[in-house]
Amino acid sequence: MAKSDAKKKTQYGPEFLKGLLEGMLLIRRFEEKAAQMYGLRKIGGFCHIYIGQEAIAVGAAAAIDPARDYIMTAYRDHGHALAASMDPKVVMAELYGKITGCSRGKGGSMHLFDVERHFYGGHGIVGAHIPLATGVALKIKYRGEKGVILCFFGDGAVHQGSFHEALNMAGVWKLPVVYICENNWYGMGTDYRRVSAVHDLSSLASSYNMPGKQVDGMDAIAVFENIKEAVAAVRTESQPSLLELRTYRYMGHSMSDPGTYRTKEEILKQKEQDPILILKNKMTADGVLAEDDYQQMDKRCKQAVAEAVDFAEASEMPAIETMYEDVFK
Amino acid sequence: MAKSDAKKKTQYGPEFLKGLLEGMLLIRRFEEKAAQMYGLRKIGGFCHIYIGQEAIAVGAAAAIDPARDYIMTAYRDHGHALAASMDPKVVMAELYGKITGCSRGKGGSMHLFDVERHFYGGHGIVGAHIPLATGVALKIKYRGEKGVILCFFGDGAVHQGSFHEALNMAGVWKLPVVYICENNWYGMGTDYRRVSAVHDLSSLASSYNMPGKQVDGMDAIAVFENIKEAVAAVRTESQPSLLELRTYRYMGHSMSDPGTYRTKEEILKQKEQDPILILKNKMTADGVLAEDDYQQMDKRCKQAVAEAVDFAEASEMPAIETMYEDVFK
Amino acid sequence: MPVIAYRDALNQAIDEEMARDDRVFLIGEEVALYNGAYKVSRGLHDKYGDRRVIDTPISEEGFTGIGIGAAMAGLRPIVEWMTFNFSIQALDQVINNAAKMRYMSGGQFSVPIVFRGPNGPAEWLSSQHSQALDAIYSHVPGLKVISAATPYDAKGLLKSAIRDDNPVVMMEAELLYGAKGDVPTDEYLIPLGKADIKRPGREVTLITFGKVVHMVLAAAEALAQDGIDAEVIDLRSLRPLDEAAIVASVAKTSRCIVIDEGWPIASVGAYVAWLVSHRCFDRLDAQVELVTSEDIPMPYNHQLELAAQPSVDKILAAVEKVLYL
Amino acid sequence: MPVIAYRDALNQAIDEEMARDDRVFLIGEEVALYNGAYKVSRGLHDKYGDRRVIDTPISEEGFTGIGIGAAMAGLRPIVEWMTFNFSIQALDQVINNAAKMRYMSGGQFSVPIVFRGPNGPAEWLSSQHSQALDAIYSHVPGLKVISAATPYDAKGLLKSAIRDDNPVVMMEAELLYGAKGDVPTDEYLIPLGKADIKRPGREVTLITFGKVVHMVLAAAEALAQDGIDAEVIDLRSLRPLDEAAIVASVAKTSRCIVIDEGWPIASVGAYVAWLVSHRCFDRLDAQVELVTSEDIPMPYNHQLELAAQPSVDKILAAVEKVLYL
Ligand SMILES: Cc1ncc(C[n+]2csc(CCOP(=O)(O)OP(=O)(O)O)c2C)c(N)n1
Ligand SMILES: Cc1ncc(C[n+]2csc(CCOP(=O)(O)OP(=O)(O)O)c2C)c(N)n1
Ligand SMILES: [Mg+2]
Ligand SMILES: [Mg+2]
Repeated sequence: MAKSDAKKKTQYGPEFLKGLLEGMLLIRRFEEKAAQMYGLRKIGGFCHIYIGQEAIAVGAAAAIDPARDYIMTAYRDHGHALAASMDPKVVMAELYGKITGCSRGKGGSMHLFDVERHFYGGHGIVGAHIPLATGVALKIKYRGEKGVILCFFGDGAVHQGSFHEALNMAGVWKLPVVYICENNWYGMGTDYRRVSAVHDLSSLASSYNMPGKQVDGMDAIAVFENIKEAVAAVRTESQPSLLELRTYRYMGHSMSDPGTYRTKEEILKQKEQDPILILKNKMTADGVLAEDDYQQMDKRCKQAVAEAVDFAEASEMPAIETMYEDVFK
Repeated sequence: MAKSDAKKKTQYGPEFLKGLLEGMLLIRRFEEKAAQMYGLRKIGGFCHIYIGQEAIAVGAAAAIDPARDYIMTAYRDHGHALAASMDPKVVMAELYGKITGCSRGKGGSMHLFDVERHFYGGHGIVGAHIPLATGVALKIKYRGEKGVILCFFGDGAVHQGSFHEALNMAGVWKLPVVYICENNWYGMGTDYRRVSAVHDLSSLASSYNMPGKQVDGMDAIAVFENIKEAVAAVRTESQPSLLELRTYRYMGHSMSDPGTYRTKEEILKQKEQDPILILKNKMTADGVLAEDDYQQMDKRCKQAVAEAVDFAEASEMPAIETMYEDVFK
Repeated sequence: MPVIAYRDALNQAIDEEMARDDRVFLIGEEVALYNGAYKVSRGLHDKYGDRRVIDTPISEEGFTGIGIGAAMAGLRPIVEWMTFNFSIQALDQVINNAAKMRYMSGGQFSVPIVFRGPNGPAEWLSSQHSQALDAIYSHVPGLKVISAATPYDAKGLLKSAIRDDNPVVMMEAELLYGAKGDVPTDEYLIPLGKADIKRPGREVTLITFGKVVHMVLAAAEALAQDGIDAEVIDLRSLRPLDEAAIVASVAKTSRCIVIDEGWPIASVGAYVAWLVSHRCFDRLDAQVELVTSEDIPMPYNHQLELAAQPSVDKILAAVEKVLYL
Repeated sequence: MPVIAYRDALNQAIDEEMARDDRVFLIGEEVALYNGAYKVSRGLHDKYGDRRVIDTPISEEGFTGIGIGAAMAGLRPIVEWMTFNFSIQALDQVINNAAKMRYMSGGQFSVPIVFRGPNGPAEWLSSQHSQALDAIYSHVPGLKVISAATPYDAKGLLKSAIRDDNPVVMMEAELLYGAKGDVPTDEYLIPLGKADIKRPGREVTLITFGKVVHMVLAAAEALAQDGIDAEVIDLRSLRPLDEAAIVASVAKTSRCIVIDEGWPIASVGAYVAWLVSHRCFDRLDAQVELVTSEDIPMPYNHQLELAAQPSVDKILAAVEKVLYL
């Protein structure tokens, strides 16, 4: 695995780094609140919490240009939606199923969308959005645009035929897409090594004539740099690629998963590599972050999340007749 | 590509080599006749002729033990059926749609089957039989048997998700299967290099932790040896593998394809590598085949095919009520 | 008689059949170490081990096809789909291979396999995770399709399905897994292809299947309060259909409502409603009403989600129509 | 008026819409260099080049999903499936993505895409290659489904489908591609959702769609010889259905037969037959008859293959029943 050198002082300005840190913190606080509200039955169904993986969505979003680039992911999508700068209010309202939610209460946790912000969902069928993202890439190329789409999926998704079919076509047609496998070690209760014939998932790229690389997904800067590089290869050489971001999810697969398939020790050990702590410590060591800055930041995030909850609580339920809307244009 | 050394005198006895040669000739003569009968509208629908690829079915069948091993292939299946020693009569009768056909006139050209001879079809959906063959491999392992299944498919099939899903599971579970990609250069009208991100299809094996190898599919002995080796790896180490057999089909994709996507020159050039000629010349050079032997052999094959046609012609059509049979056991 | 949960009834069926026949095995996502996404396979991996309870990658098309191939070769797989929503990825294997293999091989191969898992809406799951796909499977000849409403039915039908020599698709329901009911300790089988009269009655026939049987029974109770005696027929088997039971009931009641939790067009319910209209043309005193889910994808919001599905009220409204109330 | 083949009518529709709108493109197996497995796209690659006429690998699920993603992003793809038999591999993309994207995004995304190709039996093709899958697609809300019987309809419907902002599934037929008919040179569109009376009549309504329209018209001719005046309704659009046209016809004739070349259970035909039974309950003088393919996989032998499908004789027999002859 390509480990970024944590010792080296970073070349990035404090504002940039603070942006990454606050982006991660916002997701962390949002997810904690979402989990809490799920417990209170304000939110229902499947709710997949992103805690532990924040560096990926945030580092990735920082590496693209939202005006011309796109993001698409699976059902564990709150983090990506927030990183794509969706308003926590409309996201929380969607989890509540309110009419003010981004998807008018029709999509819920797994189906966040924001067409304006180029956030293309929020998809529930494992692997099935990989062709969709590849189709967005086709559109970019078809139109002669300069954009790229980041397509996120889990370690479980690479065994879906759709992954292979899509990557082959992206390889043949040189489509502007970066495939980002968030390997959080488990697909539901399954250690990925039990279901994958190879354990280096980035190596699957070789079948599609694209570069593949493993990246430390706990280090927001490493994520940012590697995705930046992959995006540059798209923009300059039309070269798609596959990145495997090594990460870990702290909570169960979804809110209904007790997660007994892994030990407390394993989880505790993993938490030592917390993406927020890693960046915070680095910034502190580099002298660009005071504890007070961090506390302020955290306060802002908590505040934003509290406001999101208030907004969701105060919002109306969709009227029953709205169920007949949005079927056809 | 691993080219077998055509100069080297073979270690195999004349009877064995004659068996290979006659096996190929039988297929050649059968297919010529099938094409002719298709022209006379005795046979209908899609009819995929195997001419040019005979070394593969015959070399492969010689490398396994029909009592414990299995064969499964796609719709271009006449050659494999005959190589699995199905009676040309019941095969031809099936092409005619007669009740005496192996599938009682219900399957036709694409759906030959012989459960007794472990010939498991004859399948029409590209790639979709690859999981089936993998399931037969699971059964072999489940039962603690010593067998193996040879799973044949075309260069077009490797871009189907089912190929990847199945190979991954075979890799994880170490199933007794040898995947044999008959790369005859085209999937219908498409040069395989136009639709594949990589041009060495055997390299796809690396994603599934199995050995992959390119083999000269025009050389029956090379086919035999390489499949023998792959089968041995299954029997001794439970190691599945992927072989890419480089070959060429002489006729159109099916009887209705004029084949205008390739030049006459290309076809003529390829025919210089005729699998029957290659083996015949080698045997002649090695002094194990006289021209007269060959003529006798050819006569026998033509005779067998003529008898097959007579049998098919003389057989009854299935009674209309039989259409309600064979739905359920 | 022991009262057990639906999921445990399924578990018993699988366990007993695995004990009886070494060819029977279970394959699917999370069925082994995790004991099943909905705990239907609890304890089976402990008891039978890796060989017979097999965790797969998320490769529906692949492992479904592997099951079919193993069945062609003589095993008797039970393929668990985590939910039927994901089975669409494997549908080609079911339609083109499982359902047709016997036919196109002229009877040489049979495919003794069971495909099963939860089907239909649960709660708060939105469009991709809330689909009742009975219609799609029931459309296809070469398959048998069953749907159990109670723990008793679940066990008896699943055991028969496992012993059947043909591909059987069993539609369960997440919201039924916790439902409790009597299940005898002695072995029993419920034949495929037979409907069950869940409530006898004289005045109107309510035909349904699966999870909504309970809603229909509740509607029948409400009708009984109003002095209307409804017969509730649980089809149990959607393919083959028990036409005789359907016709016999409507011949008696002359009025019929079909309740199907799927979408209306090209549905099982619509077929049954036509069948009744056709076969009982001279007996019917009113048009056959059809109560289904709304013809829309499923919304996430729970109130909308409930409004999109059949309800006791919708059933009662349909009864009013056929009784000209 | 020029008389052209059905395949050329489709070709004209695609060509004209591609010329009109740069967002329209064609993608599928063999559509470009080979000019289409059934030559529907003849000449289009020459005219529009690699960018807009795209050959794919044999990856139905993949390229169908790519089309849907491109449509989400504002293009207007036409996805050609070499035949509908292979579309089952892509069905998850159609049902879970194309049909639901607009809904589950609360209206943010639309999916202006056409899925098309030959559907239903041709000749001598056996079970895996001879399936009429209208029922499966018509079951799904969020899709529009159309079926054209003539070159005129094919062109007018396909042009409307390409301009529609929603996913449209167009079922064609291999055996129709060579059929000839009048197609005006001036531009015209046929609205989706409207049925067409292919033959007006007073005594019995024959409702059908797609390839078998011609068989039904032949049956109507035979009936006319016997002095029976049949109305033939071609649905053209299976979703949404033109209920008004159906009801108006049966209100007039009081007798109805539905002919569907698919399997019977959970079919479009059965739904229409129920709909008529329901909405015209007081008008019907006889049960609604349903003529479909036999409920079996398709055999290869051509005589069996024909016997397994609807026929003029089967239609006439059904007419005899509803006329009590
Ligand atoms: C096709 C399909 N099969 C099964 C599921 C059920 N399911 C939802 S998430 C999941 C695990 C996915 O794991 P991974 O891809 O590693 O993503 P993660 O949840 O770890 O983010 C499964 C099996 C599904 N949604 N879609
Ligand atoms: C899923 C699917 N898509 C498309 C087809 C139509 N089709 C039949 S054969 C074929 C080409 C296959 O080429 P290849 O795998 O190279 O095999 P070959 O014909 O060369 O033996 C195609 C596209 C099909 N049968 N199944
Ligand atoms: Mg994971
Ligand atoms: Mg080929």
